[in-house]
Amino acid sequence: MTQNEREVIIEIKNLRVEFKGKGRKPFRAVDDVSFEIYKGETFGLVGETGSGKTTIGRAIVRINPTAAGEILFKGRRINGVIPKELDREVTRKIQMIFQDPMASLNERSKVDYIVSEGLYNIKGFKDEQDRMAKVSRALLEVGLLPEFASRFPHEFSGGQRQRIGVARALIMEPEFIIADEPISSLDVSIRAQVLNLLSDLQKTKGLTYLFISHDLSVVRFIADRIGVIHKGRLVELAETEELFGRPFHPYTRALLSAIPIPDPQIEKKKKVLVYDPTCHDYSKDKPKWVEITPGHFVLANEEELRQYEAMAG
Amino acid sequence: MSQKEQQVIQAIEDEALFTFAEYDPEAAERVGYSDYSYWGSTLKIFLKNKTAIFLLALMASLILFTTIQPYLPNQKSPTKIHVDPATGHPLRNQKPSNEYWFGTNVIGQDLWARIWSGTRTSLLIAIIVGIWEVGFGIFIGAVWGYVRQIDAFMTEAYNVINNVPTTILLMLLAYILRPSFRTMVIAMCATGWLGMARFVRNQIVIIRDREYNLASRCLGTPTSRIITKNLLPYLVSVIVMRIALSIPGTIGWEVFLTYIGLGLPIDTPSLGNLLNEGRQVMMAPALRYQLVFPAVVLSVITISFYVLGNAFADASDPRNHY
Amino acid sequence: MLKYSIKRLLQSLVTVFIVITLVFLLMRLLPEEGYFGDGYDKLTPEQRENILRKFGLLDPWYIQLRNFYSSLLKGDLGKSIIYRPDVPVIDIIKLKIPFSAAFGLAAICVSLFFGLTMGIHMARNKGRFWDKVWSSYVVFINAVPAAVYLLFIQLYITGLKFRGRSIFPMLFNRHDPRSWILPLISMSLGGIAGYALWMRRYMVDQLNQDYIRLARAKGMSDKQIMVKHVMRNAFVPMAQYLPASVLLTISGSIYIESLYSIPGMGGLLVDVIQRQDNVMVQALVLIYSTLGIWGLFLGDILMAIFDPRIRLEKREGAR
Amino acid sequence: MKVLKRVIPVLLMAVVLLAGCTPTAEETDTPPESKLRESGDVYSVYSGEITTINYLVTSTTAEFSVAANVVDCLVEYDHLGIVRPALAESWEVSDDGLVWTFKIREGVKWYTYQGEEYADVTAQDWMDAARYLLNPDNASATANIFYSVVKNAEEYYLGEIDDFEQVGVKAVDDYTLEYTLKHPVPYFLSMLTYCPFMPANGDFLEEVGDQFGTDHTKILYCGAYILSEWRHQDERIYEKNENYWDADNIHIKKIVSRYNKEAATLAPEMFLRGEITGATIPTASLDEWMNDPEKSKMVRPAETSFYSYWYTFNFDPNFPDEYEPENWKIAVNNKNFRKAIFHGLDRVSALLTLDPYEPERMLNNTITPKNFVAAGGKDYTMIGDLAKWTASDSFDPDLALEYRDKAREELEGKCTFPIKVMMPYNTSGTQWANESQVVEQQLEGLLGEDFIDIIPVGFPPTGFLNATRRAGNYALQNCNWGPDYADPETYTEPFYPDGTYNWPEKATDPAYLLEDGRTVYQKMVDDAKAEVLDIERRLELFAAAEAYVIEEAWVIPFRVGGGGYVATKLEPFASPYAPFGVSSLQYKGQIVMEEPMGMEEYKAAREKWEKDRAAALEAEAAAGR
Repeated sequence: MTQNEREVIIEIKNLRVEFKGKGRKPFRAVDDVSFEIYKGETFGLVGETGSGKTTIGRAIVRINPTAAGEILFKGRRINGVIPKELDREVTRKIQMIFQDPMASLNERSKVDYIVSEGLYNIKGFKDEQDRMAKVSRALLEVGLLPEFASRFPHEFSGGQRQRIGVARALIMEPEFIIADEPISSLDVSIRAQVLNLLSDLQKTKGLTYLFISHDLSVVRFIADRIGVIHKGRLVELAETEELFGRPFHPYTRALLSAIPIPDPQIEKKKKVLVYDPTCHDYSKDKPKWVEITPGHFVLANEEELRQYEAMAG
Repeated sequence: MSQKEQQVIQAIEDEALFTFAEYDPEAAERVGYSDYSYWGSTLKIFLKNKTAIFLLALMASLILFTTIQPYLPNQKSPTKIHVDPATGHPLRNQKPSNEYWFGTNVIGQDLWARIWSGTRTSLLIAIIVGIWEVGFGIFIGAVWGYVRQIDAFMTEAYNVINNVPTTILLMLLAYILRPSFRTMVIAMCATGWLGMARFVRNQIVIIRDREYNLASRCLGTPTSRIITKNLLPYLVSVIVMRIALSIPGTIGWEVFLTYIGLGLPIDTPSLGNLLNEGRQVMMAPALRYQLVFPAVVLSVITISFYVLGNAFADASDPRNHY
Repeated sequence: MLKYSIKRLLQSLVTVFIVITLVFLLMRLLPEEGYFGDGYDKLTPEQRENILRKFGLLDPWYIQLRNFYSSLLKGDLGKSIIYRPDVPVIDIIKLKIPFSAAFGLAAICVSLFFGLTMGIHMARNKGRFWDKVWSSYVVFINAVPAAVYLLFIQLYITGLKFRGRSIFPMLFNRHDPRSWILPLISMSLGGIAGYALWMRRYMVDQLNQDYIRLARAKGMSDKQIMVKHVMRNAFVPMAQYLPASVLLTISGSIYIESLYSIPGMGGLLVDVIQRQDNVMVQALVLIYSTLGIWGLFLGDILMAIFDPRIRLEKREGAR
Repeated sequence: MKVLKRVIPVLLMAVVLLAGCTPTAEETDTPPESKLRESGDVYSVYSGEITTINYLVTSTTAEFSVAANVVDCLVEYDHLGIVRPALAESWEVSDDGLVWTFKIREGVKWYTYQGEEYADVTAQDWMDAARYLLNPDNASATANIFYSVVKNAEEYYLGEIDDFEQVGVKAVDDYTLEYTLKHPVPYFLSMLTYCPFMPANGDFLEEVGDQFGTDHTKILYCGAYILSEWRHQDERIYEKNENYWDADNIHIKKIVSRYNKEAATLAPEMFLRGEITGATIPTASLDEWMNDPEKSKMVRPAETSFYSYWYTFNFDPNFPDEYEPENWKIAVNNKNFRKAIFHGLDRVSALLTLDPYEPERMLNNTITPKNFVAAGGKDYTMIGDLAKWTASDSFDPDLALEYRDKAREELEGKCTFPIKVMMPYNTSGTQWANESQVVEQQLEGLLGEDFIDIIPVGFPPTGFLNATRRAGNYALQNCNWGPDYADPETYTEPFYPDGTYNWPEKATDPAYLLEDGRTVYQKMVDDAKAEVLDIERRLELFAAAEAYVIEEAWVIPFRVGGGGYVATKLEPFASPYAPFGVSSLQYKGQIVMEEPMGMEEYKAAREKWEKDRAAALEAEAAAGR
């Protein structure tokens, strides 16, 4: 494999994110997570609600502070306290697309302001004309008419709003976009529209995506590699087809078994696996993050590793 | 089936009238848009409320009238004591008449002039205090609500300030500064913003964590702009309502302060003073006009701002914009 | 939850401590004349000094504050110095609290009942006749100075006669149940207006919500919707403020208690501030702020009980 | 005493509501029929609550009024103002006027609030009371009245002597009490009707400790009434003490007073409904009552008090520069300037804000009010030069203008005109503020706005006097003083050096100063004080001093306190009459009449009473007392 030669755009090392409750012990939303994202790929992050996948995304855009570990962007550390210069660069180069297009657009601002908000922050335009031109271009790029700039978000449909959200990110000319469940709140009919838009943009602009979702079938469609996260820990990571073809971790397998199959006959006979965390006995032997086959990582202790290796043959 | 209906059916069947349009995705995008503007709609809804329009006009003319009243012809001084030339004694408690439109008070001052002068004073205080409450209260409230690091501290500070009886502060202020217009304004400014700040803070906490704020933070938008662009516009309606309510509220405070001896000096007529004077003669039905006139003016002002505030709040709520 | 409660209570102790110290210092800024009342000019300087010494007012302020706290630790709120010299503060308020609390609680019940009923009635008749009638009541109560309409109520309603005898006595009399009625009504008027307005607004909001439309579409009757959805949700935010208002009923109503001669707590604080009875002021501020903070705390807990979505331990991050 | 303070009207009103009124036209020697007089109970509302009933400590009128009815003094005044024996059956004074010996009435007992006998009243009780009073720890506000006359009391109070035996109060035996005075005090008997000279049982004082007088269970009763119930800010109930030594003269059996903060507003209505016995009619609703044929029959004037109010010129101005204190200093030291204002102030106009019907009734032309003291059958205010002022109204516009022109001439070039006159008032009520506006307009109107500029300045009730008069923070202010004992000396204190009123000793006029450093006025007062044996001569000297204050226009005599109008069923002129001490606060001798008195009846009764009093005073004078 040529992975080592590929350019790493984001590297996450032993990341831990904690939330301070009123209690004494902080809640660990993300615990000891490590992975890399290569330039130009789409990395899918899958897990159920509350597993910490969104937290990872927000840690990268520095909304959530990290408790331990490092986040490197093009080899430079971007978590914790960073120089202003870098902050500005990261603000520009890493963008986020949000889950709920209803909630993520400011209802009291016009599309014009919403889209160019980032430009104001980085002073990314020469003059008003330049700004307007940029807004128009961004809107066109996501398939919206430039004249929509003077309207308010609530005049648009869900899919259109999400496209506004994408335009808002695009205008910053980012290299890396975190898409946090960008289609989960959209009508099924327009999901494909948005997914296709994202794919097209990736191709034309050479973008890198971190695609966060709870829906494996969606991720399978768009992602090159997939990480599965459970209760704040990454349990398995592999290329998409590898993961679907040869899942090791019982949690991954449970997830995969739950994907509906568009054939009632099979669907009826299908046995849905239920993941029971107590199947692991980590009391003596702590699990480690192991590359079981090239490019395929799994969280396991020695004993489990032996089992998985046996499965891998 | 009537003839008309038949005509309609015929028309429908007439293909010349209905042809298939070519599918045009761009045109589809345009469907259902209106040229909506937030403030335009707010205004439109507001203008539909006839009562509110009436009260708005009433308040506008009241404010205008109190301003120009002293310059109108045949107006008397609000503080001059009118003396009966025959006896040399003050014209006390004169019933409303051609000469004294609202009668005179217990020492022979013209109630008409006093009421307008008092309304002017009270409204001026209320407006100054209202502006301060809005400016300072919103500023503190917005920072308090938005900047999480200071929330705990501010909340404790609020608990402390809020638990110090206002009466103590007011007595101290009156003692140090002496009763006057300025003292009154300072006293009310010193205490009034607290409620507003708390209110704004609560509102902000509610909308602070909505996703579009996260989005702004991702885009590196500075806090000051997040507050002004993302948070305050959502508060405009409630804020306007609070201002509208703070005006009668301030006047109410003034009445109370006058009641406990911390009001304006009596030679500065104000609604509080007039009401307090009126209360002392309310046991005498014949003199009750001295209470009724200021009470009516006060009530009209209160009701108007109250109704206006609510009407505006309704109008500015986008949920009503359909 | 327990840990949280303890922490929060400790925090409020600090708050109360700061409040009292602040109030204490503010009271010291008031002029000395206040301690002597009428007789100032007739007292010799020695006498004035003796009086001040007797009340412990000659000590430096920190000693005075320490004395207050040390007796407080012994469970003693001190003795009044001006309001009723040498009488333990506890004895003074012990007699007054029951009246204010009784009236206050009754008034809360009355205003809750009528206010909510009125509010619901208004919401269901939104824009129609009764909505307008009740709205004008609300506007009236808010607009006309209480000092005026309360006095009118007392004067005119007590003047009503039935077979030559007044129906309601002018003053409160603990042995005459009729004398409870007018003060109670007067005390509830404002509350009724407040609750009604709040309930109306809340209901109108809720009735526009999708889930209500859905419930309607499902074929639920209006009554069921009211009881099952709207009312239950309406009580959640109210639960937050109820304990505080219940606890603070003991502070009484200044104006109504004055009018009807109810020997309650109303106006006591203003009274003792004006007379500069520092010990009383401190004790009352202590009591009120403790009650206020307790009320908020209980309100939060009630909220958490009623509304499963709310957890006391918020998980928050920060950038 | 002190200038108008917010509490004063409240207290006075409480007193009026309580005591209703004063003196009646009954016979001095309580004829047989009066013993049979039947009276209903008294019901009242009051707004000024008392803070304590510890009569040895308090100094407020409202609290005196409780003491007056529950504890008796050695002597008392009857309804004509003649001293009568009370707990002392008789007394003697030594020739040098220093030793007073009292024979204590036997058989009088102390009762608890439940009416149980506690102990006998003996001479020792006065000693015990004095010991309590003179203990600085008890912080008595009236101790100075006691130690200003009783030998060694001040020394004991200040801790200069430890031995209480040396203090001039001594129980010779159980029923003989002896006071030794510092110096002869001709008016000593009048002082005995003050609270500091009341008895207190020593055992009981010890028993209750610092709780003495904190409520009705913590004092003992030997007076006409027993306070059977006192719930603070709620209710007070007095019940007749059936074992009282003079029980036959107590006609009212029960007095029930309800506390109500709004009493001033509610009382008239409650009176009309028959719920209370009497009410003060506020100035504002007076028209209403007077114009109503039914109600007007029930209103009558209330008695005036012996508080004296006067407008004071400040010789030691200490006010902010904006009011030009230096300018004022020059102006105030010009006698013609003062006289211009003195004669220019239309006092009746100003009084209309207080009493729109008979303002003249409250007018006071001297500092010491009428009927305060008399000697040789002549009222003090009619003695010597005072008579001239008493007979005339100071308001004289022509004279005022004459003085103004003179003053202008003399001050031209020295002063800037108009002269700013800073005139503080208390913002707690409306009356004073109204009065200030009237005075401002009237004086400026008469003397010209180019001559004076009266500037009323409102001060809050909190610390009012310390902020204004006592700090010298005024140019012209309405001040007042109440008497402590039955002697005109009491009214000289404000103007005597070290007073906190207007510092006339700082006047620059050389004519006011003597070579020995004293002021002329000081010498006049000192001389009068020294005259202790010849009372007529003493009063003449004081009258001369007082006339001097007025003649020099240091003050503008204005009015007396009290007054106003009441509707009450309490009989006027029946209760003890005394301008000082606590006697006049007693219910003794009063009854509740079937119908309240109207104006005319009242006037007739008053005339009769005045005649009776004059006769009684003459009889006294003839008897050589």
